[in-house]
Amino acid sequence: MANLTTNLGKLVLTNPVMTASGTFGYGEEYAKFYPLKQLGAVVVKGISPFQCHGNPMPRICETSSGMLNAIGLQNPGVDNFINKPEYLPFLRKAGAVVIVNIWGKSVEDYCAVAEKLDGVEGIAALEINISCPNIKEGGIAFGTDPVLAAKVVSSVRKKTKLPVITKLSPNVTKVSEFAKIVVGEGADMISLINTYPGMAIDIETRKSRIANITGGLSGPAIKPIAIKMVYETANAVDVPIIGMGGIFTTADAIEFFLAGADAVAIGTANFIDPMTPIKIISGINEYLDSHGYSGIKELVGNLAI
Amino acid sequence: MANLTTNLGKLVLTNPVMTASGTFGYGEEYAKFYPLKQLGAVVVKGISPFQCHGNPMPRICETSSGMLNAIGLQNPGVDNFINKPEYLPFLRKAGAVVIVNIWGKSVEDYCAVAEKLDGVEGIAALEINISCPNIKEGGIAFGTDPVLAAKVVSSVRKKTKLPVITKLSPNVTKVSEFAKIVVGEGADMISLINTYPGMAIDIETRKSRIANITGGLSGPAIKPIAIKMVYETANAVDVPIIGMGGIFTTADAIEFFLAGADAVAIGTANFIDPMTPIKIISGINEYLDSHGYSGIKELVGNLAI
Amino acid sequence: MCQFQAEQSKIINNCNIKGKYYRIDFMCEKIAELARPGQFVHVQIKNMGERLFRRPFSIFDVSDDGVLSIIYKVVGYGTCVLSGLKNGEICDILGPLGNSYSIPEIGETPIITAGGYGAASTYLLAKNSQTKGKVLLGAKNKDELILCDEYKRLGFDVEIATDDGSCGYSGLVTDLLAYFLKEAGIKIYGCGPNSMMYAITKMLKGTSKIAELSLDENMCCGVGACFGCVIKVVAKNEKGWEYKRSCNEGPVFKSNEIYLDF
Amino acid sequence: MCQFQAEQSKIINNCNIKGKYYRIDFMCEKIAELARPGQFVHVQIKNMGERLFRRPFSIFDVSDDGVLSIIYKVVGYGTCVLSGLKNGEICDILGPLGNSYSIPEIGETPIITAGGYGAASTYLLAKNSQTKGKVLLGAKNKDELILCDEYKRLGFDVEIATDDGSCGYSGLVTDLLAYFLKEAGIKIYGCGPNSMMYAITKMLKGTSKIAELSLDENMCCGVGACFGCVIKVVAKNEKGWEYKRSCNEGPVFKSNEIYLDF
Ligand SMILES: Cc1cc2nc3c(=O)[nH]c(=O)nc-3n(C[C@H](O)[C@H](O)[C@H](O)COP(=O)(O)OP(=O)(O)OC[C@H]3O[C@@H](n4cnc5c(N)ncnc54)[C@H](O)[C@@H]3O)c2cc1C
Ligand SMILES: Cc1cc2nc3c(=O)[nH]c(=O)nc-3n(C[C@H](O)[C@H](O)[C@H](O)COP(=O)(O)OP(=O)(O)OC[C@H]3O[C@@H](n4cnc5c(N)ncnc54)[C@H](O)[C@@H]3O)c2cc1C
Ligand SMILES: Cc1cc2nc3c(=O)[nH]c(=O)nc-3n(C[C@H](O)[C@H](O)[C@H](O)COP(=O)(O)O)c2cc1C
Ligand SMILES: Cc1cc2nc3c(=O)[nH]c(=O)nc-3n(C[C@H](O)[C@H](O)[C@H](O)COP(=O)(O)O)c2cc1C
Ligand code: FES
Ligand code: FES
Repeated sequence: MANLTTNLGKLVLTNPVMTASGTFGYGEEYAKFYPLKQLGAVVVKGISPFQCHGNPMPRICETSSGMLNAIGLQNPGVDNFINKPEYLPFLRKAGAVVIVNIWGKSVEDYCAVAEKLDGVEGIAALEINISCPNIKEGGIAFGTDPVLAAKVVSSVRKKTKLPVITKLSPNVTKVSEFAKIVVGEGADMISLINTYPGMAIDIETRKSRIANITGGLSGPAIKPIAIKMVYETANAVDVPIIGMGGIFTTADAIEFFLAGADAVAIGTANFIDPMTPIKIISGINEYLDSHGYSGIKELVGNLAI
Repeated sequence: MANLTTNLGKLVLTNPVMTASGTFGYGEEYAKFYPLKQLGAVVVKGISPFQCHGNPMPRICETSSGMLNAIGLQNPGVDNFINKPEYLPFLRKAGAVVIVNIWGKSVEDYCAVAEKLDGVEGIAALEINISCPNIKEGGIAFGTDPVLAAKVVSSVRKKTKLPVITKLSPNVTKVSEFAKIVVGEGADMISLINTYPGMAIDIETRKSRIANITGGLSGPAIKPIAIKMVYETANAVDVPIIGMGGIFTTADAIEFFLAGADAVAIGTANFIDPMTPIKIISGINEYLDSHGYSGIKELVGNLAI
Repeated sequence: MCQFQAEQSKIINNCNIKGKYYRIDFMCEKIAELARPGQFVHVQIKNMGERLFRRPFSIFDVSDDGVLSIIYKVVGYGTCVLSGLKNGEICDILGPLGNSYSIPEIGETPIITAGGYGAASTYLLAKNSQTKGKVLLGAKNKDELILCDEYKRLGFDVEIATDDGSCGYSGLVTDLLAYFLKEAGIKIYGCGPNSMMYAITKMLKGTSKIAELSLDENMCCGVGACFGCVIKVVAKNEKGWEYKRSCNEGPVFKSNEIYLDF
Repeated sequence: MCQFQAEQSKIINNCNIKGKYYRIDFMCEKIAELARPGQFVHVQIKNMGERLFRRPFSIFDVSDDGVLSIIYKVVGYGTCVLSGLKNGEICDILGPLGNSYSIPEIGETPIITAGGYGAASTYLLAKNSQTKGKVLLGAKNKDELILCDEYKRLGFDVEIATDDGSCGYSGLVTDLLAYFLKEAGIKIYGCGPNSMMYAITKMLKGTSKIAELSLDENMCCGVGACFGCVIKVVAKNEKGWEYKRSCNEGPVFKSNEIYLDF
């Protein structure tokens, strides 16, 4: 049996499979299907300093091999997240490796969450979400502006001792430029890709299928875009990369490793088959064994050119 | 029966359905399925001042609800295009409305093609391709740099009396900014979207499925991205918009009209069902009739908010 | 906290019952055993190709030998594909999901108001109820009317309202409900189009009666993870409302919880 | 210029012939009537969901009453789905596509070298040939060997080569071909994996013999519109080669046209 241990700098995981932020709630629901500690890590839905109601309905719709969502980062706020039994305390009890995805409407907001989470027991890393396309302020605005991106990351960096992952937006011309910038400001890791801005219209009602008009596209439809961005980024920076975007099968995950991802995250696929992450963990094991690799590291970036 | 006449500035078409550049060769092949004059227009594969061999094989692969291609703009060069019987002369004889997609490796190249085509009989418009992701020089480099985009368009504008369409790249943060820029430089119309850069890896050979490593993603997978970009652009500029990206059915085309496209182009769908453009022309007619519209114009941008 | 799971379930019957309505029976022992009235299942319909989502359906009935039944209306792509699946084919089913109706207490008379396929959601409730009551069935016309005989067989009075008067009362089923509102000892349940549920909510505002209403929202994960299916419920905050997940805190809501913003 | 069209074709037979090989027969009158040896059809396989492309297959045989037959090997998703389609189902077929083998002149002896499903591409050629000749069939092992009897029934000599020697000559089928190269009056045809076709091309370099070889490239449109299926052919330009579309100027190329860059 191959060794799935995954070294992401200081962060060491038992395997390279995480759940993507926003697609796994706060873990409680999927804990009914399998023990959360079987996962490399659980990345929770984006947490802000304040409670957030999110966007009006409808918030989701199906598209060809994908989906649009504009949840609008509904979340209980950082204080409730830390204290209410169904959030962090639940995850801690479940023994999950927890990565907290954070966002805000201003640099100060990002810092406020990071500060509150610093030193709290049971958190393995922070993921700075500068790439949500579904909120009016913050989110993608930070992820598509090099100056703002740098500012958020350098500021958060000062507020926490935890490893900092920066989650990049695909909605830029050259994602590797942003990777270089945020690594320069102290990001320990890069995760990508977040959803891509999209829209779908109901031709009978003539309305957008999403109340927010536009939403974020995820699922297998965007996998080729994600693979390309991971490949480009892996060739530009030296920090660990968490790849995501349309991973539904083991083969999809292997594609990301070959493109240069050190770990992967499963998003939309959880909604279709809750067992996806577990199936992929054992699938990776089988692939490594049958192809004669002793560990995941040998696969990462091992593209034949 | 509704009126499908489509006014794109000075360019008047019998209906709003075109074929997308690069997906319809030079018309000869699909002329075996139906008379080309049934189309609103035929947009031919990208023409450069020189003959171009294109990229090595493999050049195409399937992805979830889409495909990647890196043809590399193989084409006979502008002189052959004008003179050889199977190219422009064939289209002229077929009575097709011809739009010529042009590209080059430098501003001078673009100008050279435009100049050669100016005054040639049987050309209705030029489409400047500043958005091909599959060539090393030119293409997308022009479409993702505001200064270069402006330069190409203003230079070509001076070399031709034909209506000039500028085909934008989706690989930018805000496509409407580019639309504004090129309209400012004299573009009479905007077409979008070109393919989105992507990549797919064969996990057995560990090679990219495309010899060029990366390719351009097209098909239904990218439709939500295209709809969003058309919507954004239609709200930013006042010139006619030709929308494309994943149109396979009449409903897809109607979505583009509602988002703000004045005409649509069918790309990848031709490969799957050669009759797609013809089916969509009659489908649009039926939709207009059954929904009480007298013409296509009433539909354009008529989104219910 | 509810228990649920994914179960590979074999189709043992899939047939048209009337017009666009079908009944499908699955061998689905674990979910059938846990199912409570008003809960739903999230079905991965085979052969949907590029359409990814599961489809939610109320649990219509369960049998002691592990059969779980759904009544579904063909309204779009997924339900159309579902109607073409054959006996012996396997579907992956998640369930039982969501909360449930509370069973009427002894002495309470259930009044079930149901529109369209909503009638499927309340059948198990009627079946498990110790006191028999009334079922008010609403439909566009008599061809859209389902499950009358099934409810009668359970010993319930069935009253019918059709929009076009082609059967029973001519008008809305909520008009029928209005007759009974003043009666004592009744417990109102409802499932149907959201507009109908909101109409009932309005009728009850200002009265002391509280109905249990099942709401329909487009669902993605179905288990509470995506926040894609929320509805507004009354809350003690500056806005007066907050969002709750209809798949998790619902689909059954108390009428006095439901926030009306129109 | 070739003629072709799209035809809605009903499956009238779809059965396993050996191992991973299947035969499928379509009612496909117009295409069957026009088909020439070496041409192919582009089949839209139903129920492929998110996979969009058609799949190309050589026309194996056609009958006077409009039946078009294909021999296919299940190698991936599309061919697997194809093998599950039932009689009576309809597939949209484009064809006949591409160029064709030239029929041997009177006095010419055809030597057909075929590997794997390549043997399906040359059957109609053998059938239409006035002179009988030889078929050299190559396969990995005897379980992968197909169409021996069919070629024998046409009056052709069949010689066999298997990689593992489990049937006939132990080695490459091109070794067999080498024996016949010096014979006069032969006309060489080939269809099989590209590596095999390139090997034949190499063997013939420097001789006066010209083979007609059918090449396999992944296809997208299949009709010449996308330039996705090109192969290098000899050209009088600075590079010495240019790309030609294997779906349009091919799939059959003369061996002296094929450009070898290795
Ligand atoms: C809790 C719950 C219980 C339900 N119980 C039943 C039942 O017992 N019988 C029955 O026939 N139907 C029931 N529905 C509705 C059923 O889920 C939809 O009719 C079905 O999803 C339509 O799928 P489609 O692919 O045919 O339609 P499409 O319109 O092609 O579906 C497109 C998308 O919209 C969603 N959608 C469409 N209509 C509805 C709807 N009315 N409610 C929720 N999502 C919808 C689909 O799930 C899918 O994601 C229930 C819905 C919910 C939320
Ligand atoms: C002109 C021509 C004639 C052919 N004739 C036959 C025949 O008579 N019998 C037969 O069994 N096969 C034939 N093939 C090969 C056949 O097209 C492929 O085996 C088939 O497309 C595989 O599809 P899949 O979905 O099962 O495989 P997948 O690997 O899932 O297909 C993925 C993609 O690769 C393409 N592809 C995969 N293998 C090949 C291949 N060898 N050649 C071309 N494209 C490929 C597919 O079309 C598809 O686009 C022919 C190919 C060509 C080009
Ligand atoms: C419903 C939904 C909600 C999401 N919420 C968040 C979020 O809160 N924070 C975040 O960084 N990304 C969020 N994402 C993006 C995912 O984490 C992931 O980057 C994206 O969906 C691509 O992966 P996938 O194709 O596997 O889903 C969300 C995605 C979906 C579908
Ligand atoms: C095989 C292929 C070749 C293409 N070649 C060109 C080209 O030469 N010039 C150009 O402007 N766009 C080219 N495109 C882009 C299409 O014109 C179109 O913008 C894109 O494919 C999106 O539309 P679709 O999803 O309907 O295919 C090509 C696309 C494909 C698939
Ligand atoms: S459907 Fe995902 S939270 Fe309800
Ligand atoms: S497959 Fe499109 S040109 Fe050959």
